[in-house]
Amino acid sequence: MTLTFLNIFIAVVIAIAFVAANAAYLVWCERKGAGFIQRRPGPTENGLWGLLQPPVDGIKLMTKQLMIPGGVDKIVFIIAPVLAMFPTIISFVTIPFSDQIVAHNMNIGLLMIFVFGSMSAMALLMAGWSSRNKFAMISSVRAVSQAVAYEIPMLVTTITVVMIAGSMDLMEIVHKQGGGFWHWNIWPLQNGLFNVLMPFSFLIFFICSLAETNRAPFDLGEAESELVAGYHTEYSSMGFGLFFMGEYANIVIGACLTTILFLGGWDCPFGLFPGVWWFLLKIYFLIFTFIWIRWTFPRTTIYSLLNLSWKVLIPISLFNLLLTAGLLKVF
Amino acid sequence: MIIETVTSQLLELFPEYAQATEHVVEIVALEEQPSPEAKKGKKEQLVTRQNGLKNCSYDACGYHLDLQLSTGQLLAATALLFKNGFFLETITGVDWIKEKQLEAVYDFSRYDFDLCRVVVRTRVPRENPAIPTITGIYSGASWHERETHDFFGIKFQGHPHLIPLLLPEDADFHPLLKDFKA
Amino acid sequence: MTEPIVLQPDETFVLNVGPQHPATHGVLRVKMTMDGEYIYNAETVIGYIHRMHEKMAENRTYSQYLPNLSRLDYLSAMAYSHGYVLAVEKAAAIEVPERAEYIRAITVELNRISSHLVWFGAFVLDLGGFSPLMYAFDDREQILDLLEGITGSRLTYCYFRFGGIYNDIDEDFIQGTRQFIKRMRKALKMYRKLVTTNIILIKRLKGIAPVSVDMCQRYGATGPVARGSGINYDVRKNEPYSVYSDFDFDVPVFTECDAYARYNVRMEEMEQSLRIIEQGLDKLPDGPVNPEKKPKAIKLPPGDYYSTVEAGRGSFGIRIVSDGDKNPYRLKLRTPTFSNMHLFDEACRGMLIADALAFMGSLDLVIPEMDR
Amino acid sequence: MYRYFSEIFSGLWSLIVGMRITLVEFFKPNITLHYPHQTVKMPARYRGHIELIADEEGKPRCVVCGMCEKACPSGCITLEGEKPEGSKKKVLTSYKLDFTKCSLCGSCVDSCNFGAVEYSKEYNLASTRKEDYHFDLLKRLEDRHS
Repeated sequence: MTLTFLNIFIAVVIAIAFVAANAAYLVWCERKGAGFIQRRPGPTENGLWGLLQPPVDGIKLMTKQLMIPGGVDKIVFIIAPVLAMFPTIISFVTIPFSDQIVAHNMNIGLLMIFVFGSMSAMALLMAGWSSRNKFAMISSVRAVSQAVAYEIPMLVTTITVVMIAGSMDLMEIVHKQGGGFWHWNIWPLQNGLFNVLMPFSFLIFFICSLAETNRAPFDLGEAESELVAGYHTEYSSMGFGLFFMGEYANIVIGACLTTILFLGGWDCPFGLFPGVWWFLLKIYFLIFTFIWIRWTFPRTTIYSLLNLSWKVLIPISLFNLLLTAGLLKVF
Repeated sequence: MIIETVTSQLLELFPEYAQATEHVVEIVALEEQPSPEAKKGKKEQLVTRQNGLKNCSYDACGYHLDLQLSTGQLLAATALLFKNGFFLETITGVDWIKEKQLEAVYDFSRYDFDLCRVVVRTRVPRENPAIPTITGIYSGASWHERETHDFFGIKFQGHPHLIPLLLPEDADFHPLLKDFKA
Repeated sequence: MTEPIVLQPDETFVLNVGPQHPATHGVLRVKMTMDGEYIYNAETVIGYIHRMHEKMAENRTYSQYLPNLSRLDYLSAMAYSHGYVLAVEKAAAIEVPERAEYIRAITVELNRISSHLVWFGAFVLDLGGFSPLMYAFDDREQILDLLEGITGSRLTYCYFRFGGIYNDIDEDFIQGTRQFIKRMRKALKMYRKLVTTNIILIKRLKGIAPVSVDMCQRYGATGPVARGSGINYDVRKNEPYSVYSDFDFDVPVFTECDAYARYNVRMEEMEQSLRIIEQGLDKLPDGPVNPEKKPKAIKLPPGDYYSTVEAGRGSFGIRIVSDGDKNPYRLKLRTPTFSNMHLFDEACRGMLIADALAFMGSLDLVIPEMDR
Repeated sequence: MYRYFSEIFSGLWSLIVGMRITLVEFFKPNITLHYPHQTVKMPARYRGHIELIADEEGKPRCVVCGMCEKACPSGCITLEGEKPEGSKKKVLTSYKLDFTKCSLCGSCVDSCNFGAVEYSKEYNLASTRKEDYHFDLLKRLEDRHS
């Protein structure tokens, strides 16, 4: 028993370190990616290729004054950024990076991630509500309606995968997809099911994770040109820093989940060099796609976002759920 | 041609000339532009122009019809222009300090190829400059009138929101008046 | 698409957009009375960078006032200077050599493209897409380099003089412009693929912010705003000035009245401007660029003169009232954005804030020009 | 139904096309210039602030006619000259340019009939003090020729 707790403690520490390092260097990646897409070099001045930029930025953020504007709901205002960061770190505990590297595998790991994932929407709502700022307020309301709208197709597609695997254990889901490239859930061939809708399911899940993490083109919550900075308008110093890190940590979680559910986790495509790097390769490719998308498209509006969710994503994912259930019954 | 239609319609605003239009319509030809009065000096300029319609040379001054009228006729003329498909280019003022008058100038133009630019002017005494607003006809006149009010202090009677537009909210000066000293 | 909704006037709050707000591109303030995310009422407050250009005109000679014109609309400064020099030349009956007029037309059109490129980038940035801005600025940079090569400055050109231009163009400019035309055609194709046909952008702009013909007439909207509402009005065609009657170009008109139509008008306009520049370079006559006797101290005969040109944002009118002195007695600048922005208050009622800001972007605002 | 699906597919296609364009741009070389490390060469006609031109002896060509002073819209030029004993021409004794007011319009150069002023190519002008922009052009000319 104590061993398990120690295990979890160490895992959380490692997770925090992983998340912090990722968040910091994803900002660097984002800036470099944006730079190259826009044909400029991105950060270059600090260190080689600007690699020292993230620590410098971190120090800058930490040394700044933490401003609490007058008239805010202080308790909620302070809790919100913590709440934005904390659930994402917890979620890392159950994510399996490979056969061995997992902090604490649970048979309901998937459920747990979703439960903690929904909490970030609450953090945004709290931040927006407590800030006493109309822009923040509008932004947080947007963020919540967006989170609710996108939770549904995301869960429906997840259920499809869970039905195929027959388990909510993330390890189990990956194991079911073992055996090479064509066995991954993204392809229609897996497990002998000829479910042609699986690639679309993957796409739906990917879009939903974009929306869940408030990434462009679904970054309505912090729509810069409309709502200034959205829910974190009033935050300064590390309050802002935590939101920022939380956002990037969420991206990593989204990429991890997509990899586990659809891209076969750490499974190597053609039996080449099996190992944890395949997992990392896959999530970083997905993260690159996140960045790539962000710097390509304009932002949607709230109604086209909801239209997309309710009129396109939910019907298709529901249909896929039905189809998969039918196919599972037949084969 | 729109110029003829508008001319005949505008002339109805001046019933005293309705029969004898040739009294009102003077043709200012291009070669006459640097008129002999101009060279004689500014004294001649002080002769205030009578209200009426002037046909101008587009090549020389950039508009076809130049209509000066009393403040009472303004709304009728504007409504008439609106009906004929004119849009409001701008409203501005001129301070004729020697004549102790302020002039409001309205520019109208058309979107189609039947080119006709109409200038409508009306003069009011400097002590009590009041002109009826045309915002009821041209909603876009609102800002132009506010701007003219800012700069010249012309009060547009009936304007729904006559507060400073370009000047600070508490501005009580009118910078384009010739006797304005900063 | 927004469905018409019934707004509750007693459940509103006031949202103060600006004077410092990312979407206003300068210091413009819109007091929006909101019902949730819907705008119940809006009141635009302008004048934050009002500089009283018209009073300055009264205290300066005609030629001293020239630099002021490029400070009105810093993005298409050429067109405004053009309007001013044309007005004075018309009034003072100054002959302009043909070559000078051609060079004026070429530079004005180059400047129009650069202005539209900034609008394009900033508009897509308003909609949340960042990269097109950078691509647009890259292309614009070529124009600025070309214009810097002949005028000596990058933004606030003071290139036109009464009766001619400051300096003749050189072979480098002609070659560079020809290359730029080729490059720009390619770039426009890329923008069409990257942005114009993008489903997110189409969903975002189609049917948004209708501006009817009637509204245009009442507010005196001109330029791409009017042309996006199906009004075929372009001063270059309606009242051909300078040498524009020598060029063969189309006026893009879209009848959808929405933000997408206004977007398309400007994108098409860039292509038409390229056509004009190309023809201008082909037809460019030889000869002097300034009249033999440079007019020094300009005095206009007493009278009232009005002149219009098509600037980047619509028709720019200039009224000079002269009393025969060396300074203008009164000089009025009719700037297009002033009228175009005015209709925002009426048109944005019942719109979502996101759409209203997209609408504002589609009006292509340059605040210094509006405030003068 | 057909429209529903065709819209989805054409929409998706437009997104893919967009992503392909940005990916191509990703691998293209940079176009920016690293400003403090690299600088652009100013074109020959670049209009910086004005500078006096010297004649062969290193004296200013200026004849103190005051045309530039009159032409300047912002009144940033003040010049003084005096007639030395026995000379017909005036000699420039001070030529001050208040660069804080200058809008680089070039009216002064245009108005000069003696070719005595030109544009400098300086653009790296930054200071936190206003006085740094009150240029004494005569002194600058002497410094260049000494």
